[in-house]
Amino acid sequence: MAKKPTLDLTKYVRFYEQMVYIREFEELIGKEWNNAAAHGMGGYMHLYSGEEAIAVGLIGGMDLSAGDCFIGHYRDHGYALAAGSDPGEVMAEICGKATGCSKGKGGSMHICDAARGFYGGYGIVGGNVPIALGLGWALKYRNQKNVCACFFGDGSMNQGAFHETLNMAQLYKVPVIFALENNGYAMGTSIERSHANQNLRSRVDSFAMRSVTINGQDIFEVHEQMSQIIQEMKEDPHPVFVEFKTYRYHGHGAADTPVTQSTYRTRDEVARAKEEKDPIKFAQAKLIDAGVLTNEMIADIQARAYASAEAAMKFSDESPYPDPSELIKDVYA
Amino acid sequence: MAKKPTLDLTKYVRFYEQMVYIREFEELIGKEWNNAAAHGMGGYMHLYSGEEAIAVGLIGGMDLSAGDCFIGHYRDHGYALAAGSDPGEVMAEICGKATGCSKGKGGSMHICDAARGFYGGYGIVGGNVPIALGLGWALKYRNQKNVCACFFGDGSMNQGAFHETLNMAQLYKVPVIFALENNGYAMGTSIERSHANQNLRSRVDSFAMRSVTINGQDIFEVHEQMSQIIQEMKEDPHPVFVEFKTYRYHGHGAADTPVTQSTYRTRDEVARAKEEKDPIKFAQAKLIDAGVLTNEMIADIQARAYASAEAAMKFSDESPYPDPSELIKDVYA
Amino acid sequence: MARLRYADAISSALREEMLADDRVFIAGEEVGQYLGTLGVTSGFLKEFGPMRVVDTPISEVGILGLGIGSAMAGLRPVCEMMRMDFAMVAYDQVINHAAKIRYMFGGQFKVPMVIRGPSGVGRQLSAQHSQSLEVLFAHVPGLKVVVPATPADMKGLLKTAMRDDNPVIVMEALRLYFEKPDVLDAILPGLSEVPDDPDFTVPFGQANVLRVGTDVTLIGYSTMTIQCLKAANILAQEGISAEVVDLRTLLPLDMATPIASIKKTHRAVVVQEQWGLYGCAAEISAQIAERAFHDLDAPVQRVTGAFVPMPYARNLENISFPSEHDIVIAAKRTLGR
Amino acid sequence: MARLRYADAISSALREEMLADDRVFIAGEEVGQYLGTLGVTSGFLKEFGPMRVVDTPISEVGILGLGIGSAMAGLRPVCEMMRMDFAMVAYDQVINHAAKIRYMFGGQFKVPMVIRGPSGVGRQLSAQHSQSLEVLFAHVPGLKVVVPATPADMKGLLKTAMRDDNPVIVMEALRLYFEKPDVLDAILPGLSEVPDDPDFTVPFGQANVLRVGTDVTLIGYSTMTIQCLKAANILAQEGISAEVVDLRTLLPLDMATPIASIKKTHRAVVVQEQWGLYGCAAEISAQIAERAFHDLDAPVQRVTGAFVPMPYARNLENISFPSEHDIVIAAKRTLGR
Ligand SMILES: Cc1ncc(C[n+]2csc(CCOP(=O)(O)OP(=O)(O)O)c2C)c(N)n1
Ligand SMILES: Cc1ncc(C[n+]2csc(CCOP(=O)(O)OP(=O)(O)O)c2C)c(N)n1
Ligand SMILES: [Mg+2]
Ligand SMILES: [Mg+2]
Repeated sequence: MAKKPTLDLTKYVRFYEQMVYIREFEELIGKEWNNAAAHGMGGYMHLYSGEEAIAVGLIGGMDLSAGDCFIGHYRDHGYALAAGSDPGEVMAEICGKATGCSKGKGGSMHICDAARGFYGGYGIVGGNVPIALGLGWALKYRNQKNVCACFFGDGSMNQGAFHETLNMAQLYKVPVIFALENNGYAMGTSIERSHANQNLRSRVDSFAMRSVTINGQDIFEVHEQMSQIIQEMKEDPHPVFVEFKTYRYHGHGAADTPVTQSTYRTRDEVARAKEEKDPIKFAQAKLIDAGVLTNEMIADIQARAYASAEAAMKFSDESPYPDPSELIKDVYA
Repeated sequence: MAKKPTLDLTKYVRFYEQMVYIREFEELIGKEWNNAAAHGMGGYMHLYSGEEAIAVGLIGGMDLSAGDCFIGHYRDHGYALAAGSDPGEVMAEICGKATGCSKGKGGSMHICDAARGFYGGYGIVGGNVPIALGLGWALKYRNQKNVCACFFGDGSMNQGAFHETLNMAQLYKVPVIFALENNGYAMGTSIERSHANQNLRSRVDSFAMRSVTINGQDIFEVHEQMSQIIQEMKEDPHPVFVEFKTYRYHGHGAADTPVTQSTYRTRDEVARAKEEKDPIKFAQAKLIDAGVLTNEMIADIQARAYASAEAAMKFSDESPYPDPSELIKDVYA
Repeated sequence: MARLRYADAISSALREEMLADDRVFIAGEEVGQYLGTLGVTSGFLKEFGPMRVVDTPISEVGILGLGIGSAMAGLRPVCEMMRMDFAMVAYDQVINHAAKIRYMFGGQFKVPMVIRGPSGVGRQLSAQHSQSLEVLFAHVPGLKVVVPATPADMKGLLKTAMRDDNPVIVMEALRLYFEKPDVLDAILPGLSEVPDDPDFTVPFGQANVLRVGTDVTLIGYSTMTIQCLKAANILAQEGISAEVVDLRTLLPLDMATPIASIKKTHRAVVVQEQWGLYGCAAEISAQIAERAFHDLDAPVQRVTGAFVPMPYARNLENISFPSEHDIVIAAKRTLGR
Repeated sequence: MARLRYADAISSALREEMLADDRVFIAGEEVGQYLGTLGVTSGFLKEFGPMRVVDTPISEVGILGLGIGSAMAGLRPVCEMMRMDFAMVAYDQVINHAAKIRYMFGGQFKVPMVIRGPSGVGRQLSAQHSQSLEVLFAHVPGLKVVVPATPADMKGLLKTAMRDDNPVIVMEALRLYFEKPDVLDAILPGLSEVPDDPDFTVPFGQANVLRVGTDVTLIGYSTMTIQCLKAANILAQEGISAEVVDLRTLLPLDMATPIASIKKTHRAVVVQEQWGLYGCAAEISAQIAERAFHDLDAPVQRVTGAFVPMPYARNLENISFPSEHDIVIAAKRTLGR
């Protein structure tokens, strides 16, 4: 654990708030999926509910305005919101609108925000991981005191790209945080059925890379540990592999219905995770205990988060689809 | 070490002989490279001198006529000779002749011998490794009591293909021997400069795969250990990773001249390896000690090996190039 | 005759061949326990067991290596790519290994495997999940490439693929997977019909004249065959008689059938979903002009998808690939209208 | 003007751009300590140090990821593939990432990187090491593809590539690497000459008329441009005046120049080293027939490599790709001779 004696609790209230905002955002999308076509939504639609503490705690530990940066996979709405991207622009992207952060061309899987150092979400499993090597390399090349975080899932680790990258990252000592969101499943396949060695950290021991396992449902642990690690990485550039243990509430994507989910997990398992491992509930209890969060504040945050998601959807709904002339733009710089 | 109390020394005399045959074969090619065009040789030409004990000891531990099989990378002449392929046909292949084992279409990197279970040498680094998974799978699918060996170099281990394969091999418990020929260099790049963790076996610990390190210069150790392992694999199908420590005498290929070699290793290092770690000298000394090999026999084996290589070259030289009509044959079955 | 959806035709072909030949097995992500991402292998794990319906990690290189090696050793693997776009992470295994093994070992081995999966533009899946990359396979000697447009061809060509002794790439059109028989039959009567005979197969290298006409030849494959049929319906209303040729396989490629048609109509439109530049339609157009030079009354028209990564926004996606109206316009252009 | 070999032109372009722009770095296998597999980066490690000349493991996916990410972050990487065939193990990074990043993020990023390396048939390197896979890149929007034939173009196009803000694939012809200036100049006087000016570049998308003629247009790129020049020399001896157009880049593709030539000669031969079916020459042939329909006096002739994996045997290798004589025959065919 970090050596800091006391926690900056107001910061955690802000993190709590961010988590609630992400949750409401995702749940609204989940709800509105029935009405996807009318909103302009399509594609797979991967929601982040249940995993919020990872993005919020880790991205909250980086200094984006000073050059820290990150990259993710397709389950990427939460990354952008955690970085402070405009929820309206994120929602508009998810709905394929001209006002979306990627001009409606990327959609749910390809959110990005260059101004906040978010190098985008990627749809090929493992495909973003090598790119993080390059992002980290650029930091090192320019002698920047910065780090790059790369988010990916447990499924990614079975792509060859992952291994080539980790070896090179360690060889070149690039300041990249390889942030594994281990939610136990890659689509409908559990770790047990896809990883010969279920100790996923052993994969990076084989590259002699520093690694740590963190409870991804505990924003305090995520943030304190990551802040410490980031500081060390800035002093002495090196890669770190972090396994965040977490859980995904929704199906893999919108097509993974309760029926298909029943092929790989029970309703009970999901219910128990929501009950016992929810990152928002966990933070809430702790912050109430610490006396910095009241029921009133909670209701207020909840209401504002809901309103923010609704406003984002409204912004998107009122935004136009891209002009047809956009089709052929942005292919080349 | 294996538990067998006594060694079958006549078998080792045969292995000794095979190693000498391979050595003479390779050295003849090395010598005749000056005259490559006249013989029909071209391409990269990777020689196996120094590494003979691996192929001879491991392939010698398999029962090819009963369905054991193997696959290799491009440094593949020795595999075929160890399996008992006709040296003339191998040489003719190396010279692009119609009588070559691959009809002159494959050349030095693509020797094969279906009748002896040799599924071929491959030129894309790491590319043969996933194919071994399939070969092993077929054995398991048919409940055969057989194993498949897959030869590759230390450089291959930095290809993503390697990792995807090892995970799946362990997951499915296929009877494949992943035979790493660790000669310390991938072309001009040493292990130190290309592997973040120089303990290469740690890579397979991360897949929870059984592994062992063997002195690849010691035919006794290679063969005894492999025989034992193969027996165990046949009783209970599972993959095994074997790191053979070895050394390559020639340049990576014919284009890796003494001048280019000087960028990555000293003449001294090579001389010392030849002096101290030669698999043939090692076996010779031990077999003389044991009283099963005499100086006379050595001279005789040497002479026959030389004659065999010369005869192979003569067979090749007298063989025709493929008929032009061959160009378009064998594209489809 | 059964009236099937394209997806059902896939299931049916797979199941029949698995029943007929126990060397056949299926490997891929979510093909077993999850019942198939798009359901085509639903029930297979239970019916055939885990050696023949193999759930894999997300390791396309491993999946194809499993296929290639076991095919060389005498099995008949069907490797499913959850989407054919994902084959790109394992492209080397396809073009440098599966395609070359027979030749480079002088004919000592064969690689009887099928690589199949959904392909092409779907429902706002955007740039990395909407490609129709058939030309990347059809360019490579040693492979065969199948691009079915109808449920019958889907079934018959997949069965032929599974019986073939070479690596066959089966590009399944995601947009056609769940098209209802009624919708298909409204485009062309009988379009959804599939023979019941379990020995019904469709040979490779035989293009199919789906609709007979006299004024212009519309040449397509996969989704674009359907677009051509729709265009032909519109053209008919305007008094233009279009012949529609469905190529069915791109490698081997039957050019005799479209050229015979052009010798009659003297006009041709070639239609392709994917990027036009260096796409399959270029080869078709080139061969027509090279081989039917004196029969053409007008330049061949190519109608192809926009040369852009696929955008997500529905309206942009919709205009990115050829519509029946684009084909109608091109057909009229060949007629000087 | 210096008389350079193609390989020297590569070295010279790389070195000049590295001196001019410290965002440029080179990454690849054996580029540093080993002095380059083919020597083009000899001395670079010493001159520029290990951050700018990066020796890598045999990890092409990692190499390209290193390039893409650092390009997005503002550097200008040059990724060397020891052979372009090896890019196939990392093909996904090229077509699903490098090519699409700009578009799929709505123009927020650019990817100014070069992927370069030797390509094409060499000296009995057989099936897995002899390919000229340019069409696999030229088909993909978001990439640019460069195929130089002469030392001057090699230098000028590579420099343009290194200054371009997009991913550029530079296909270097292994067969031309060490061709001696004398040999080149004997084919066409001045062919080996390269301007000394460090600001000499060659723009993309401008085909080059290397030889003026009136009877037939020979269109080639890379090695085949040289073959076309040789063929033109032979044709000249037989009284046939051939114009030779070198395409220089395949994406962007300049068809205006060859078409202008054909409007004069009315006859065209398109030549390509690699497999003909669905190869780049198909697009060229198709566009000629589509856009110069009324100017053609004879069908376009395509001359392409044999549709087989490359064999090892020297005699088979030699007949597998187009010779000048094949081109001569095709040219005569367009003239009815
Ligand atoms: C190379 C590749 N193969 C398959 C897919 C299909 N696919 C998309 S997401 C996914 C599961 C990934 O799971 P994981 O990495 O654990 O991330 P999670 O969804 O759990 O966050 C699969 C199989 C893909 N996009 N890319
Ligand atoms: C994918 C790929 N990248 C690069 C090469 C070029 N190459 C051929 S062999 C080789 C070195 C391989 O070394 P190692 O695996 O250790 O085997 P060794 O030659 O030492 O037996 C390289 C870089 C290749 N053939 N394939
Ligand atoms: Mg997961
Ligand atoms: Mg080695």
